[in-house]
Amino acid sequence: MELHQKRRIELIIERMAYKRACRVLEQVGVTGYTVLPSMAGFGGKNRWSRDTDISSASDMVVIISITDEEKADEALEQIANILGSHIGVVSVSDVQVLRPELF
Amino acid sequence: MELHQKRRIELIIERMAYKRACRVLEQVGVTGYTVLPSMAGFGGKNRWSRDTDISSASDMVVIISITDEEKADEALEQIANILGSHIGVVSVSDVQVLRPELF
Amino acid sequence: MELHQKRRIELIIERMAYKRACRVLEQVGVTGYTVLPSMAGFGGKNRWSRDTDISSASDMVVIISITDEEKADEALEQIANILGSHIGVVSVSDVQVLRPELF
Amino acid sequence: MDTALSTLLSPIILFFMLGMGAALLRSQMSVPEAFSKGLSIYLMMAIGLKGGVEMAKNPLTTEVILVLAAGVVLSFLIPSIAFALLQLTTKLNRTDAAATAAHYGSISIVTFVAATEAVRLAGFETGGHLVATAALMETPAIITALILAHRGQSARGGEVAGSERGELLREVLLNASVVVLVGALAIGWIAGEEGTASIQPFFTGLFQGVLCLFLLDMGLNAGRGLRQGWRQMNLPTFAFGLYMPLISAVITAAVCGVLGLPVGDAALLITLAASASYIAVPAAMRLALPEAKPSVYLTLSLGVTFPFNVTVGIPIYIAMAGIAASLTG
Amino acid sequence: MDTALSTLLSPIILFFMLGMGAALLRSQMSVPEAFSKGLSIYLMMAIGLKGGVEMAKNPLTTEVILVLAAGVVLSFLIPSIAFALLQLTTKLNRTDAAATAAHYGSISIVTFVAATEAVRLAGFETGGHLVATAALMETPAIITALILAHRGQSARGGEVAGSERGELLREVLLNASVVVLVGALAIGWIAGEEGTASIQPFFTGLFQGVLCLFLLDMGLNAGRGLRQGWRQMNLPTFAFGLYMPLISAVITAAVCGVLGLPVGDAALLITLAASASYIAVPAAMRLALPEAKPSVYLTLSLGVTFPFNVTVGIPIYIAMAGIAASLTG
Amino acid sequence: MDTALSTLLSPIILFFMLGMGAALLRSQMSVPEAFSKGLSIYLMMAIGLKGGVEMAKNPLTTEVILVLAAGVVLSFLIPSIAFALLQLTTKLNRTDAAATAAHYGSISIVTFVAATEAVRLAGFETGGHLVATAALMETPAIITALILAHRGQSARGGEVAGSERGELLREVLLNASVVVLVGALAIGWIAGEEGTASIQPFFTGLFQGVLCLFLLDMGLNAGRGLRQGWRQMNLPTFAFGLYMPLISAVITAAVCGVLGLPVGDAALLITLAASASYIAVPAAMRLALPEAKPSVYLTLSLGVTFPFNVTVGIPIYIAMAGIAASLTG
Ligand SMILES: Nc1ncnc2c1ncn2[C@@H]1O[C@H](COP(=O)(O)O)[C@@H](O)[C@H]1O
Ligand SMILES: Nc1ncnc2c1ncn2[C@@H]1O[C@H](COP(=O)(O)O)[C@@H](O)[C@H]1O
Ligand SMILES: Nc1ncnc2c1ncn2[C@@H]1O[C@H](COP(=O)(O)O)[C@@H](O)[C@H]1O
Ligand code: NA
Ligand code: NA
Ligand code: NA
Repeated sequence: MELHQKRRIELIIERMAYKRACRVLEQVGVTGYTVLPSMAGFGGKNRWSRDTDISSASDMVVIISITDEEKADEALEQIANILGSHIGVVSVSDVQVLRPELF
Repeated sequence: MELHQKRRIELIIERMAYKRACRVLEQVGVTGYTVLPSMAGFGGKNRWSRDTDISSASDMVVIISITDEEKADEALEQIANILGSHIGVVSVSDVQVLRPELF
Repeated sequence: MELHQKRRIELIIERMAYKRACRVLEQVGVTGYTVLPSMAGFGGKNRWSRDTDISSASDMVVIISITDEEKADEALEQIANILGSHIGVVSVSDVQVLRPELF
Repeated sequence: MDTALSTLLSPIILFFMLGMGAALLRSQMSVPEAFSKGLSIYLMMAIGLKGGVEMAKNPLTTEVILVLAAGVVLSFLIPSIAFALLQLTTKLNRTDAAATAAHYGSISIVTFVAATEAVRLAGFETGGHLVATAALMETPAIITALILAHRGQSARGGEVAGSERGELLREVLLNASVVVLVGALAIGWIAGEEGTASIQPFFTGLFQGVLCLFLLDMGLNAGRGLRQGWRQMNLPTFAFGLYMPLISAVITAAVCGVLGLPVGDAALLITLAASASYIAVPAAMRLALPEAKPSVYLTLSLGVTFPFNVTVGIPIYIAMAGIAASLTG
Repeated sequence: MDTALSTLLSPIILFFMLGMGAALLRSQMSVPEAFSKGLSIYLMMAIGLKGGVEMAKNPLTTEVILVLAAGVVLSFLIPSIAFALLQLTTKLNRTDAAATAAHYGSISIVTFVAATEAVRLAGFETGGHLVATAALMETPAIITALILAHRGQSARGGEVAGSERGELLREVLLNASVVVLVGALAIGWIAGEEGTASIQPFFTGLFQGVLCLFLLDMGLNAGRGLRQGWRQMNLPTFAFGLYMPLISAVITAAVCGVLGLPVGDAALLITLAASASYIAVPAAMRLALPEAKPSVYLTLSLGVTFPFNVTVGIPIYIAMAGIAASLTG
Repeated sequence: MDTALSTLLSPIILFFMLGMGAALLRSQMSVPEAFSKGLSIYLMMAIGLKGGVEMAKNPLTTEVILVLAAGVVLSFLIPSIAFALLQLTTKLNRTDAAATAAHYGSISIVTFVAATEAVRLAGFETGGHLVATAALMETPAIITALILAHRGQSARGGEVAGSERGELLREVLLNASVVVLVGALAIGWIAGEEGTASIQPFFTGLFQGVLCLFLLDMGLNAGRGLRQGWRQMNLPTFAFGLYMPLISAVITAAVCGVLGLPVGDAALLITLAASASYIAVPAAMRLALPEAKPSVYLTLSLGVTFPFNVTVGIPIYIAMAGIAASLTG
């Protein structure tokens, strides 16, 4: 079974801005992404927790997208723009997949 | 502190099929896995979102399992079978763990 | 666009103990972490699932923290202590980030 | 048609239209999934209990048994008709057509409940055994659909890895709506009017209010389903979502005429036959026919047929029931 | 002040204080988000329906239209005052000050509901059009804040990537509280007293009980908001959260006096003006002014102003309304 | 035993058995966690308020204080007995035995509520102070268990990293059920019958209906707990889950006899002693004795003792209360 090298983007971003990030990913041309809810977190000096946060204004979500190197780089550039004004953290890593034509 | 090389399987799969994937992982002999809910996503041309999806038929979940190379390969092969008919995406990556005997 | 090497800690731990792990991460000095809920899992011989588990006593959560190598090592050591008595699994992996000064 | 208008202007339907409108205008509002799923369990307990209490009042007559049997037979048969029409008029492949057909043989409990309210508003009585009929009609259609999907195919290429014996059966026979409906029906029957008196304020008094809230959410769901699935639809498929319920309704009205059912019961049986499932059957199809595309059958049943039935369909079905009763009465 | 005390000792406020106390003592208890969000939809449906039914009883008088207009104008104006005060007394930057000001021009529906109960307890009547006023006051403040934030700045450095035309508008005009309030109001108006009779047990009978549960959760939220945001506050900012509602209240009381509003309606309009948003406006600010720090405006509106209004503020506002009415009456 | 049968056939218990049956048959249905957690807060508010209103009617008598004291003493003592029996009859290690013992000293609020309904059905009155007793009995058992677990061990090998002073105390004294029960009790006491009149439709009228829905979920939980934990059980451990509640009941019946309590109050105190915690204590044990295996104590308290108490136990405890009262009366 052959495995193929791809990139995994993991973007932790405030809930209110997540659709902006999704649109960026779609424009860049990734074939898919999945959004996970989160329940608590810490950054800088602030802790937040979902059951506390009635306005969802400090809620974060995690967006995962498996894509190829090129699109990952392009996506990162655009996401850097979003993270200029919105709260969030982005990282990429290497992953292997079975069917490279899907990403 | 010594770290040991393991593999991390990340399977994004439709909720209705997740138990099938879990059974495959158990049969292969992984020592554990954890299933995370997701709240939205995009693939192909379709977006979905949990609060929209009354039937849960397009809901996805994320299954994470840390295991050794050998079991990861075996699991991938079986999962490929599931992904032949069910919607989903699988990837593997390298991770380091503290106590290798646990995986 | 330059990418910088960091470490990603992924800690799967029982919900009741997650604040202990968070305190450890804060003491070690990571700049942030995010906690994700999980909905089911398997370990050893036991399966659990959130809708089943009225007491939340076997509920797990996933803590993700992007940080530098040094703090990751220190965090691992402390987390090993927690995992001596609490249920959980920890792994670390390499990731690349855009703005290294944030981590 | 005064009844039709008063149905359309009842708060329940107005809240449905509010939700549907908000979704079509792309409002981001939503009712949390956990909350509306909780409400749906409440609604099923309430109608189950009500049906059971009513059934306890009367002995099991032949008519009751005939209605139950008619429901089962209709649920078995309607998918064949739906399948033939889909094959004839749309380009859906065999599997997609069979999966879609299953939805139209099965039922929508919310449509049933909305019809119960409309029938009551129109001044007719309904029997408790229609609730039992609803529960019985949920699953036969799935069997027909599986036969249709596999007929003429060589033996299936083996099971999906990780499949377990009985998982489909459990999903189909022990899903939430079957368990709660049948369970509550039995409890209503056992406990009777007296035994359930102390829980009436919750299950009867609040019923219509909860229904408003629930239909607001259903409107949001239907509107979003329609908006998102729109692109996958073409005219013949879309049209199927509108004429298929009417075909089922006409067939069932004929059956009701033959059986000589009273107007209220007939209206409910017609509504059941005309309604399409969007919870139980999609789940079963993901297990049994995973190759079928959910976007097709979900958009049709939730985005097209459900709103059609709730707004326009139900008044028509009540009228049909009236005609069937007058022809045979 | 007997009214004030009986307000403070009503179960609704006691449950709020219970929640707030538990949060300040760092209890881990919480009401699940999905459940309390579901309850909030219930509450908005209930007050919308009630308002609509009442409005259907009376023709649209000039007074009604004047109250609606006054609400809109106040929502537009108050942010300017708030902004000026914040610039004068605190070190918040322009963006943070503008974002915070938006919250004080907009309204808190829960504060409004608590005031409705207190006004009723105090023996005054209230008009259904105040609910419509509440819905109308939600958004104008946001426009003022955006103008304030951008005034004097060179053209903005371009949109955030992924922004979409209309996303802010949709968020602001079609958020859950606007959709449900306005929708339920319209439904109450259309269906009238008779048409909504069957849903009254749910929406009227349970209202105050649900409010208790909801305010327990609001207390937990406010207490936690205060405890977590405490460190980011300094005295001038904190003080703003206490005196700003009073300033809005005085201005609005004067307006009510001029318009000659009855005590009940005046008390509610004053409360609306004095209340600060903590759901709709924060969400809009994250889209429109993402540079503004949520910890500042959320702590102020949810952690300081909301508890102040619910406990001490409302009795004061009722008293002010009484004075305004007596001076002009 | 007519009472026993009518208890068993009440809708509340029938819904419990429905849920348990569905879980044992491996149905996938579930009540969303957020929804049932919301309902549990409602239930605790309702019984707290009811208890408080009742306590406000009567002065604090010596009998009331004696019942409260008896509850606390029993909660302290029962774990020692449970621990000794577990050491004697099972192979559980010291920590597991101590953790399990804690559960049996503490209480199950749902069992208490089910008993209240059964006692009322059987025609006896109950005092509001039993609710206070329930709240007081939640935690003493935890202290005993910690002493038992650590006795005879050398000083503990240091704290778990990240532990915080007071976290256990907060968990134990400020968990949701203590906060809501005690808070609602105090609010009921302060507001009295008149002050709570407007919230009665919600908290009293709906109580039994909500309980049905909640017990359906509890049945699902208990059934799944039993099915999943089954393999970790052996006969002596399983048996403990059945005889331990009876032992606690007999001891408490004796205490009730000595105190001369009326039948209703005695039945509730016996039920409290016989019931085992499955929410508060497991959470506390994960913090205080993380080495103890949750699968053991959870399966026992939720999967074995809870269903036993709700179905068979409560009628027995009512009978015991009757005997105790007749012997001393
Ligand atoms: N290094 C990190 N690793 C994981 N999550 C992070 C990290 N930094 C920040 N976050 C998440 O982003 C949120 C906002 O962080 P900040 O922008 O630092 O206030 C936090 O509450 C976390 O949920
Ligand atoms: N490249 C990807 N990365 C992350 N998630 C994906 C990816 N592709 C698909 N998904 C997830 O899988 C679902 C179905 O995708 P598809 O099979 O392409 O329709 C999507 O809605 C996403 O939630
Ligand atoms: N290898 C693994 N990969 C992912 N999650 C795991 C793994 N092992 C254990 N878990 C999670 O940790 C929980 C407890 O595992 P255990 O300590 O083995 O009983 C499981 O229910 C899983 O949710
Ligand atoms: Na049908
Ligand atoms: Na305001
Ligand atoms: Na006990």
